[in-house]
Amino acid sequence: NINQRKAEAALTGFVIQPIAADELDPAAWGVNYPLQYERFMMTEINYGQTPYGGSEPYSKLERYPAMVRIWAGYAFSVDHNEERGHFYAQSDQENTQRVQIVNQPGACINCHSAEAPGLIAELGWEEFNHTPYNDLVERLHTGSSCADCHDPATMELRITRPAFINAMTARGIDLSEATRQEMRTYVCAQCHVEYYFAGDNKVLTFPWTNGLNIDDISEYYTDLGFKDWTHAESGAQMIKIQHPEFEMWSSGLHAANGVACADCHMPYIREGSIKVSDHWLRSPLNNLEAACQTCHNVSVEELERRVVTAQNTTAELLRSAEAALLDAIDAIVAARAAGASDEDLAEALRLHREASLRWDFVSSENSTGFHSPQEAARILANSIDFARQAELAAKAVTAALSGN
Amino acid sequence: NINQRKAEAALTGFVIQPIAADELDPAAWGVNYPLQYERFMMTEINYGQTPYGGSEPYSKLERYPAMVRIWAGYAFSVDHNEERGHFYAQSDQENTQRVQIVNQPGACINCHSAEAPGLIAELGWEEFNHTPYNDLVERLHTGSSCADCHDPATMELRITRPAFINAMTARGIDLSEATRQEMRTYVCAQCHVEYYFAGDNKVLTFPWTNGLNIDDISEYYTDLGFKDWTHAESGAQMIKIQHPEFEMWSSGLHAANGVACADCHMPYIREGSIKVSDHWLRSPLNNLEAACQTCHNVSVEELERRVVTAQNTTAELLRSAEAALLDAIDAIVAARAAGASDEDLAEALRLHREASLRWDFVSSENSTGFHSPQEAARILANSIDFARQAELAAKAVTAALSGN
Amino acid sequence: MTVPSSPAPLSWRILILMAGLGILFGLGAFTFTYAEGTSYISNNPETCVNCHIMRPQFSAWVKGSHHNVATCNDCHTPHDFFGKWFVKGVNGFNHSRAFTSGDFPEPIQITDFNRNVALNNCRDCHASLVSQVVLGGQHEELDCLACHNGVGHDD
Ligand code: HEC
Ligand code: HEC
Ligand code: HEC
Ligand code: HEC
Ligand code: HEC
Ligand code: HEC
Ligand code: HEC
Ligand code: HEC
Ligand code: HEC
Ligand code: HEC
Ligand code: HEC
Ligand code: HEC
Ligand code: HEC
Ligand code: HEC
Ligand SMILES: [Ca+2]
Ligand SMILES: [Ca+2]
Repeated sequence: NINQRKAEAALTGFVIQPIAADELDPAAWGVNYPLQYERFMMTEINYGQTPYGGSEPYSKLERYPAMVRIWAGYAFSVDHNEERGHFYAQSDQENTQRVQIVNQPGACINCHSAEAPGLIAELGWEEFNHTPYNDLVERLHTGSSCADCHDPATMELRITRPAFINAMTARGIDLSEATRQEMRTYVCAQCHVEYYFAGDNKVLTFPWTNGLNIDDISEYYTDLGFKDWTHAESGAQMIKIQHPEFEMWSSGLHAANGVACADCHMPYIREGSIKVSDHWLRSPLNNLEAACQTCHNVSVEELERRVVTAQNTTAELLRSAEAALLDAIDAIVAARAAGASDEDLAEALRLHREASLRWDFVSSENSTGFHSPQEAARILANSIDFARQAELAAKAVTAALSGN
Repeated sequence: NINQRKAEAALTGFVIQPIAADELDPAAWGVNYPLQYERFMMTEINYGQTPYGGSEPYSKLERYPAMVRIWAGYAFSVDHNEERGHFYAQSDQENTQRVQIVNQPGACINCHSAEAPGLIAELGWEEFNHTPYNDLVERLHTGSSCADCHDPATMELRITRPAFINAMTARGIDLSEATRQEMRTYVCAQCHVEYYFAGDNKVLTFPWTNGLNIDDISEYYTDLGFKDWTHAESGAQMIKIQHPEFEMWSSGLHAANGVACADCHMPYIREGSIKVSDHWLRSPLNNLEAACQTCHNVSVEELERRVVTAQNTTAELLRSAEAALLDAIDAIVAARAAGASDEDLAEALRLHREASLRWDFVSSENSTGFHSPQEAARILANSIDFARQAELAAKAVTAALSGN
Repeated sequence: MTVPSSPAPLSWRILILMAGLGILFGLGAFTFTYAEGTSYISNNPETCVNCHIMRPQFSAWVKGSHHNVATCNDCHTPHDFFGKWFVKGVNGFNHSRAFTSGDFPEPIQITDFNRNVALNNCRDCHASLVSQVVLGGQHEELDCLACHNGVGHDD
């Protein structure tokens, strides 16, 4: 009622209990900020599937069986699910077969546990990264926490992850100069980015020195001579791409117009007469009024249609790229059966790698193209072109070996 | 109501001289509407090139030499230029080699001369379409005219071209129910659309009964068993696509938001104390303030960047599709040299046709992808995929014939 | 896109009476005075902002192109006497009810009814400027807001 509203409006950021500098437990922060805490804890809720996203952790390998062969020989081909709320960040990692069938490094912890900054301070950056995950897992208790994004003294947004600071510094960007609006994206870009483990110390690194688009990233890996794994069927030196949300968003129109991750994934909601950022991070399809209507003066149905149209187009091209990749793999396998060497197949293998990492960039990006619709389609067009060229190159090798 | 009466008074108050029902000369209309007439005559001006469009009628065949082979055996491979202002609609058609090396039907006149409706009334619809262009050309004097779009008595927008009425009626759309905003697109869709000449009478027809996207259009032509020409190198039964602006626009976000052709190509301009529709139809890049800034509150530089970014992406994929098409043609030619029959090559030829008409849909659409950026990229991804598959199919035939 | 038609020329006299009664009895005198229902009677924009819910529009209007030439009521109530008081009555009732119950969409969306009120006011103030284009020969009047959505307050 009106009385209450007026009272609430007067009440702003009243700190009941100072928060310790090393406090990780969201509940402790929640004493002062119950509205944010309450919504943050809702990331535990399974609100169901959206056409391509949502919080139901279904098996992607079952839904898109081509993935099993596209990633043949890599742990992703054994276990990979649709991701869900921040509540599960630590436990989903601990329970994936990807940490069981492979001895993963501590580097994995960077983005999945609030304990990471403390362990880094304790062990040192390189040491933390290469210590086996299984040696450190006992010490992890908190997945995502307020401390990941906020300074406990001032509640300002802050960057807590070294890999992001290193990558931005290498690109000549001084994070201490970041505007408030930029910080509303940067806090997410600590984790929602493509990464690799550099060198023997498995140092978590973002491949951004040439730029953020996939052509730049591909060139970076090629110049470095880096591979994530060797393809079990074709023998190509492969790159796996993971969740490049920040990179894909960067090429889109929302980024060009200064629209941050938090604008859509943490829109303001009214609690009584106070407006707070919705800390229930989730699919905006679950929440289109708040997420979009402040900027787009159209109906929820039209907004949903916009998102799903862009996603359907992306999905159609993803399936075409998968078909082309499987054909390329088949052709390379056939060439090997006909006696082709790695040298004979050099061009086919290079094209297989290029096609696969481009498909992966769109496939692993969690918006199914929405964050940058035309760029997603461009990348898939190139993926298809390279995959078909890999197939042609392999078949030419086979034909030559059979004496034509 | 009061506003309406005031406005009517203002508009008809200008009428110095009633306009005859069959008046075609813009100058005669201009006596009453000098502001619109003056701007309309500016379509004669060459305002220069934009990155991909503009009014300089340069040779497209020189700028994109792949077109000569892609259209081999068809008149377009001899003469095809960037289009320019409405002022030239009649003369550019009369002077193109496409009406000299081929005996074109009267159907061509439909969109290039204001005399078309009169001739149709005189000769009848079918007769008009199949009478040779050269027999009628003497009677053409007015290219684009006010009469194409306006009713001389009321100045209402009106549809004057039967092909558009027929096509819309076949889709179950009653044009007499069109809203004002729809008419601001429909008047353009009389001409800025894909067409073919149906049957022996060469009746101008729009291939829309399955829908407006390229997959629907392709299916339409296949079901009909139609071809525009036989490819001189590959022997495929080809489809040529021309200026599908209306179809491409239909799949885009502007269409979904009710933004009409006239909103961007005829924005309001202020002339003294009155605003009028800018009848200088041209590239909005020549006029971004008026064309875009009322809806998009960003700088002209940012608007230009948006247009050109979408266009550069489209252009990159157009060039990739051209490379794939040439490779496909080469492979089919090589298969024929190795002794392949039309039957052996059936699949390769089908794929060549599908790839080529998809490339053409984007290439011939005059916005270089801007009217629907993601859809343009999707179409080109499919074009590349089909062209590479055509190449693979042809090479498989060659390999089989050489005894593998 | 559909272009909304203008509100029917109703019998303002009767309706204003009904709306007035609506405010008094429908709402209850307490809500009316406490929620500054009287705001609807004044022409001063500050009074709309007595409801904090109206603040974004107010702040944007202050920075907007119409700040010096049009107040909230110049756009949001009809320019003829009876229409003005009728619309004030209806909106006063609706908004007070919504504010009290808290039951309204976020972000707030203008109703078709009020959108038409604003549209007619654009056409009224800018009548001579848009005299040629407002009809342009067509029966449907031009929808100014298709292009000038943010003129009042681009919030
Ligand atoms: C303009 C709005 C907008 C912006 C800005 C935006 N996103 Fe999204 N995001 C979406 C939409 C819409 C989806 C699709 C949701 C779905 O498929 O259910 C999505 C999907 C996602 C998903 C997967 C959600 C799911 O349903 O599984 C993640 C993760 C994500 N975005 C992170 C980010 C990050 C990180 C940024 C900034 C770098 C960002 N987003 C910027 C609108 C946005
Ligand atoms: C740079 C940050 C980062 C690093 C390093 C990282 N992750 Fe993740 N991880 C994420 C993000 C963001 C998501 C959610 C988006 C997604 O699933 O694509 C995620 C999701 C997951 C999921 C749930 C979805 C799935 O794939 O089943 C698992 C399991 C997981 N990670 C395991 C790991 C393992 C194992 C490692 C180390 C080999 C690792 N992560 C390293 C950021 C990271
Ligand atoms: C994934 C990053 C992230 C996490 C985790 C997170 N926040 Fe936030 N928080 C944000 C962002 C982004 C904003 C908006 C800041 C801005 O606009 O400058 C914000 C804003 C706030 C604000 C300012 C008021 C508001 O609502 O905008 C408070 C208070 C707050 N968060 C408390 C918390 C608490 C308590 C937790 C843990 C229960 C938490 N946050 C967890 C990202 C996060
Ligand atoms: C410290 C690492 C980290 C940071 C910082 C981070 N995320 Fe995440 N995010 C993750 C991980 C890990 C997951 C996957 C959890 C799982 O599936 O178990 C995830 C999942 C998500 C999802 C999927 C939710 C769903 O319902 O499917 C969204 C959306 C999301 N994050 C958005 C954001 C946004 C927006 C920000 C910044 C305001 C952000 N994240 C900051 C690590 C992070
Ligand atoms: C903070 C403002 C803001 C928010 C929030 C926002 N948008 Fe946008 N959006 C824009 C701007 C600005 C553009 C650029 C076009 C323009 O100027 O109108 C845009 C463009 C778009 C486009 C066309 C460009 C493209 O990338 O496809 C779509 C579709 C879109 N938005 C949908 C959404 C949806 C769905 C949401 C919510 C999940 C959303 N937007 C949230 C401001 C926003
Ligand atoms: C949202 C604005 C917008 C709408 C709506 C729009 N166009 Fe365009 N149009 C453009 C832009 C921008 C270009 C690119 C101009 C260039 O490349 O110089 C363009 C290019 C064109 C061209 C080529 C111009 C040149 O420079 O040679 C034609 C012809 C055209 N449009 C016709 C249409 C038709 C017909 C419609 C409706 C079916 C339409 N347009 C709808 C913005 C628009
Ligand atoms: C359905 C309407 C329509 C028909 C029928 C039509 N045109 Fe056009 N023509 C256009 C439009 C619209 C343009 C401008 C857009 C473009 O060039 O793509 C154009 C442009 C041209 C141009 C200038 C650009 C160029 O290609 O050099 C020539 C020449 C031309 N047409 C010749 C012809 C000939 C010859 C025929 C008959 C075989 C014909 N047209 C039939 C609508 C039509
Ligand atoms: C290619 C189509 C086309 C041609 C040719 C054309 N007009 Fe128009 N005209 C339009 C459109 C579209 C409108 C906007 C109608 C609306 O908003 O309902 C318009 C509007 C008008 C108006 C109404 C006021 C205004 O400016 O919006 C007048 C008067 C007018 N035209 C006169 C002419 C005259 C005189 C000529 C010839 C010199 C001409 N037109 C040629 C398409 C055309
Ligand atoms: C009666 C047929 C016809 C109608 C109706 C028509 N056009 Fe055209 N338009 C043409 C032809 C033909 C050309 C090419 C002229 C040439 O190149 O000689 C053309 C060229 C153009 C160009 C290119 C100008 C340049 O500078 O390159 C634009 C833009 C354009 N039209 C927009 C429109 C719009 C918008 C409408 C509706 C308001 C419209 N046209 C209605 C036949 C038509
Ligand atoms: C009558 C209003 C209007 C006009 C005029 C207009 N736009 Fe838009 N534009 C929109 C709307 C509405 C959207 C959908 C996104 C949104 O809701 O903001 C949009 C979306 C866009 C987008 C993203 C979607 C896409 O198709 O790529 C771009 C880019 C864009 N406009 C550029 C332009 C340019 C450049 C011009 C001028 C040549 C222009 N617009 C003219 C209303 C308009
Ligand atoms: C009693 C508190 C209050 C006052 C005072 C107030 N408003 Fe509102 N207004 C609201 C609320 C609550 C809503 C949301 C109602 C809804 O959407 O159902 C609203 C919605 C609106 C709307 C959009 C919804 C519609 O009905 O079209 C307009 C326009 C508006 N107000 C204008 C004004 C103007 C102009 C004034 C001053 C003359 C004003 N308001 C004063 C509380 C108020
Ligand atoms: C009370 C009279 C009045 C009303 C009502 C009114 N205007 Fe205006 N408007 C003016 C005046 C006076 C100016 C000149 C302001 C100046 O030059 O700074 C103006 C300026 C403008 C401008 C040019 C400045 C800009 O913002 O781009 C536009 C466009 C405009 N009005 C559109 C509208 C629309 C649309 C509406 C209805 C939603 C409307 N006006 C309602 C009096 C009014
Ligand atoms: C299709 C888009 C569109 C619609 C609909 C539209 N306008 Fe405009 N308006 C424009 C453009 C573009 C300009 C800029 C003209 C210029 O500066 O040359 C403009 C300019 C104006 C101006 C400022 C003129 C000046 O320079 O001082 C006013 C006032 C205005 N319009 C009022 C209106 C009113 C009232 C309506 C409804 C009857 C309306 N407009 C409908 C596009 C539109
Ligand atoms: C120049 C005309 C004009 C003035 C002055 C004006 N408004 Fe509006 N207002 C509009 C128009 C037009 C809309 C509808 C915008 C739309 O379609 O979204 C609107 C919409 C609204 C809405 C609905 C929510 C929204 O933002 O769309 C509210 C609330 C509102 N106005 C309140 C106010 C208040 C309070 C004032 C004075 C501080 C004011 N208006 C001054 C023209 C005006
Ligand atoms: Ca998810
Ligand atoms: Ca041109």
